[in-house]
Amino acid sequence: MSEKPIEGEKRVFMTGNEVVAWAALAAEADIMYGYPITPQNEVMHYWTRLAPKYGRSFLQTEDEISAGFTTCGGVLSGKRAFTATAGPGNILMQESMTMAEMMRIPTVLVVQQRGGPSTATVIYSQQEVTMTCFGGNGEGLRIVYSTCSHQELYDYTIKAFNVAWKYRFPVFVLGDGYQAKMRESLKMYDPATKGIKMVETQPSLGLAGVPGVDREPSHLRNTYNTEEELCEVVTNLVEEYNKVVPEVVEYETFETEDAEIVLLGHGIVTRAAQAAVKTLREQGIKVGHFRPITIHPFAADELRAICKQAKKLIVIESAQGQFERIVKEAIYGESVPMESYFKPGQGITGEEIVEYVKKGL
Amino acid sequence: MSNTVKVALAGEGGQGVQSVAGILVEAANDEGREALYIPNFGVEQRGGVSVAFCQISDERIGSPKFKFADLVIALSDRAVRRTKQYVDENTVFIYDSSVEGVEDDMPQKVKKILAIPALDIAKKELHPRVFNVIVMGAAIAVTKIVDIKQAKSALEKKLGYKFKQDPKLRELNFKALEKGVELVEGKV
Amino acid sequence: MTTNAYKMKQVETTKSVFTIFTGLCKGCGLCIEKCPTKTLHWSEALGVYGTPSVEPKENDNCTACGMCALVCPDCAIVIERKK
Amino acid sequence: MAVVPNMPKSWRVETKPHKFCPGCGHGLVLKALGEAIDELEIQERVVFGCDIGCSLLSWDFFNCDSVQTHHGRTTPVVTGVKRARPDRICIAYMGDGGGYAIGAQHLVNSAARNERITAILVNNCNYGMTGGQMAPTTLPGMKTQTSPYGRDTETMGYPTQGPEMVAAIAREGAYVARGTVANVRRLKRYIKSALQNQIDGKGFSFVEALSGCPTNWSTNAQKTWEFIEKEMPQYFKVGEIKTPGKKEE
Repeated sequence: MSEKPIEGEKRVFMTGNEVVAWAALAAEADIMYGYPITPQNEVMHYWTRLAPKYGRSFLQTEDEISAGFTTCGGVLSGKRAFTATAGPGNILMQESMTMAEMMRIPTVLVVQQRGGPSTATVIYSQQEVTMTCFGGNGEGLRIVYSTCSHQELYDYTIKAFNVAWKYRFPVFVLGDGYQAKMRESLKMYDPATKGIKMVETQPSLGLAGVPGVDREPSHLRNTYNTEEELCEVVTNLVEEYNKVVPEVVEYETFETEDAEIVLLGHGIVTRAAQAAVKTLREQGIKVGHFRPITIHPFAADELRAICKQAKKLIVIESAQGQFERIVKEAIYGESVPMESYFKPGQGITGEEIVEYVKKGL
Repeated sequence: MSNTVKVALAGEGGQGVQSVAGILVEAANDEGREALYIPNFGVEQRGGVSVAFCQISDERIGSPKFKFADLVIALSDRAVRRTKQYVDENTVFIYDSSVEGVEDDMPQKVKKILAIPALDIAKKELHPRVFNVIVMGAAIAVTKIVDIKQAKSALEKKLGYKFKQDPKLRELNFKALEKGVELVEGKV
Repeated sequence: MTTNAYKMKQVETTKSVFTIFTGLCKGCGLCIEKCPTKTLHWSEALGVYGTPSVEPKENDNCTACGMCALVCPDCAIVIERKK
Repeated sequence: MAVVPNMPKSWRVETKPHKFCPGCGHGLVLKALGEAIDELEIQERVVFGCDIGCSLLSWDFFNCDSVQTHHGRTTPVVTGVKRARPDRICIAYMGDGGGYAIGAQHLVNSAARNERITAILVNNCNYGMTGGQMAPTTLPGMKTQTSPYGRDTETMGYPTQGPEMVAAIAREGAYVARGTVANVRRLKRYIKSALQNQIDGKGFSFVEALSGCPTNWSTNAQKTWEFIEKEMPQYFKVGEIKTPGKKEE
């Protein structure tokens, strides 16, 4: 029954939500917990059709609060569990993801950002950056991959499970409504053919043996009595997170070596920025592009290096400065001027970036 | 951005623009080209103007939406008003000649405006249901994004199960496709 | 917008004046199924989504009961009983 | 005199045709509600709240002050209004997902507190707006996007009996009923009684309406009526379930 869902490698043409479902299958995910919300629904639709064929499970919960906490339960039981959501659902998931942060529960959450605040649109935005990176009453001890294509949705959904289980921090794949709903080509593969070995999972509850006799019982908690105790716990958590950062942080640069103007954008906006760089370079304008793949943690040192030689940074995002805040924190103290091109909840094209850059010359 | 062909198809929900767009990009993908298709969708399940944004290229495609299209096809009055924003001096703008009351909504800066009697031909000569396939033929003739043979095999792939039950449907769809090509050939 | 500007079509039967506001009719067909005398069918006149609207057949079975108007989710039908 | 559409007076004509799908039951429930508002002459006192899900498409439906809230949160928002403005007639309008899944806690606790509001819940056995997933009310064996092989009662339980649940929790003075769009006149009577219960200040009032979703059920008109009239009543009994002063059966 449970043969490999994907043998070798094959080129396919499908929507991003379908890609996520296949990637989770390929990553040997055991169970998905979920609740309907647009534009993420088809992840569940494909998963519910495919999962039983490969011996995997699904539970539709009563809301996203429950979907998040059932995911925690699944992970604590040693299963590669995941969930997916968007917008108002992401808000409700923050409760469970904060617990996951505190208790080092390696959950995987795929976010297909929609417009905000509130119900807003079901289409697209980059307005869930702050929430996904820092949501909850905590310190944001998470790893967030901001993908830009179906290929990356596939690659990083697989990677999310491994990074989560290796480092035991909650991992997020931050897509958006465009990536969820559009169709384009990608290559799906069996992770093994690329030398990717799935990190083994470990149960934290329901272990073998009689607790108190054969082994210590698991007494997991996220509550502490004193300020001092909490401070120590969180300080240790932060320290361990910071140790992980250099190993997980990812970014890409495009013609930044001699760039006088550097475009900063993440997620699907990077595609528009890359196209703009190409056009502007053809016209002899020295433009480059820096794109974080992990939007949190952030490749701060690498961006700082670029700042030293650039004459201007332009932050481009489909939100009102959520990404810009991350950038500002990362390069605090640098003197390079920074401009912003914000379109909250709206898509950004290469053409308009070209126009904007040329207007400022 | 250079060799990418951009198409916006718009109509009323139920006119079948999304399925045509789906078949079109599928055909391009089967030819080994890069294709990207994104439907525009609101909260309603039905009703409202439905827009399909398609891009086909020999290289990886940039952002899913675009500012101006090479071809815009609008199939209703509301679709004309909704899509004229994607038209500039390099755009071919096609609308169905049954659409009324849009004289003042025609794009001003445009490469070419063409009204085609797709709905009328579908109703009188073929079948109302293949209206969208005529439109697909017109789109292919203008943009040359795929050849007709490839389009036919994409139709076969998508509707083959229906063709099996009723072979006349195959003939009807293929005829509609060719009719669509005829409607614009030599005119743009 | 003037509030009563919906496109419409009227058909007279022996017992009623049947008005279909094609500007409101979405062509769901709920009324056709509920008509106790099966006197409604699809009309040539298109509704608001470009799908066929409804009208009484020529067989003149309309009893002016008003069931079609009652079950129309869009208030697209008005039946007037002839005196 | 020219013939005009026979819409309830409280409907906002400028927003018609409304945004619901062809054959959607919401239009019928809102027609019953509109007529009830007209007959009780309460239009200017009504505050209308709607949920996320298809019910949100009614945010501009009436000539009444209206607010579209979050998924499942209409009941608390409307409760908040009622507590602040007891003179208003407060209506919370939602679907089965909003009332029995994500917002179940609010429905249950509003009933337990006997909030003087009227909740109207449209039951169409699925999540409509998000494209037809399984809902708490999905019938056993029914195929949806997230139960592609049919609802398995072993793992997913049975359809939520909403009014029965609310009636069990609600206090004396509450009004609870289940109507259906297959009988709009009776549905209107229940909605009117529910609103009257609020006007009289007796207690919480709740009406569930069995309704159709031809889009996600993929049914034609005939099959839609069949499902509403034959399939749904097998699990959902139409009638008044709790009325003030009346002994329960």
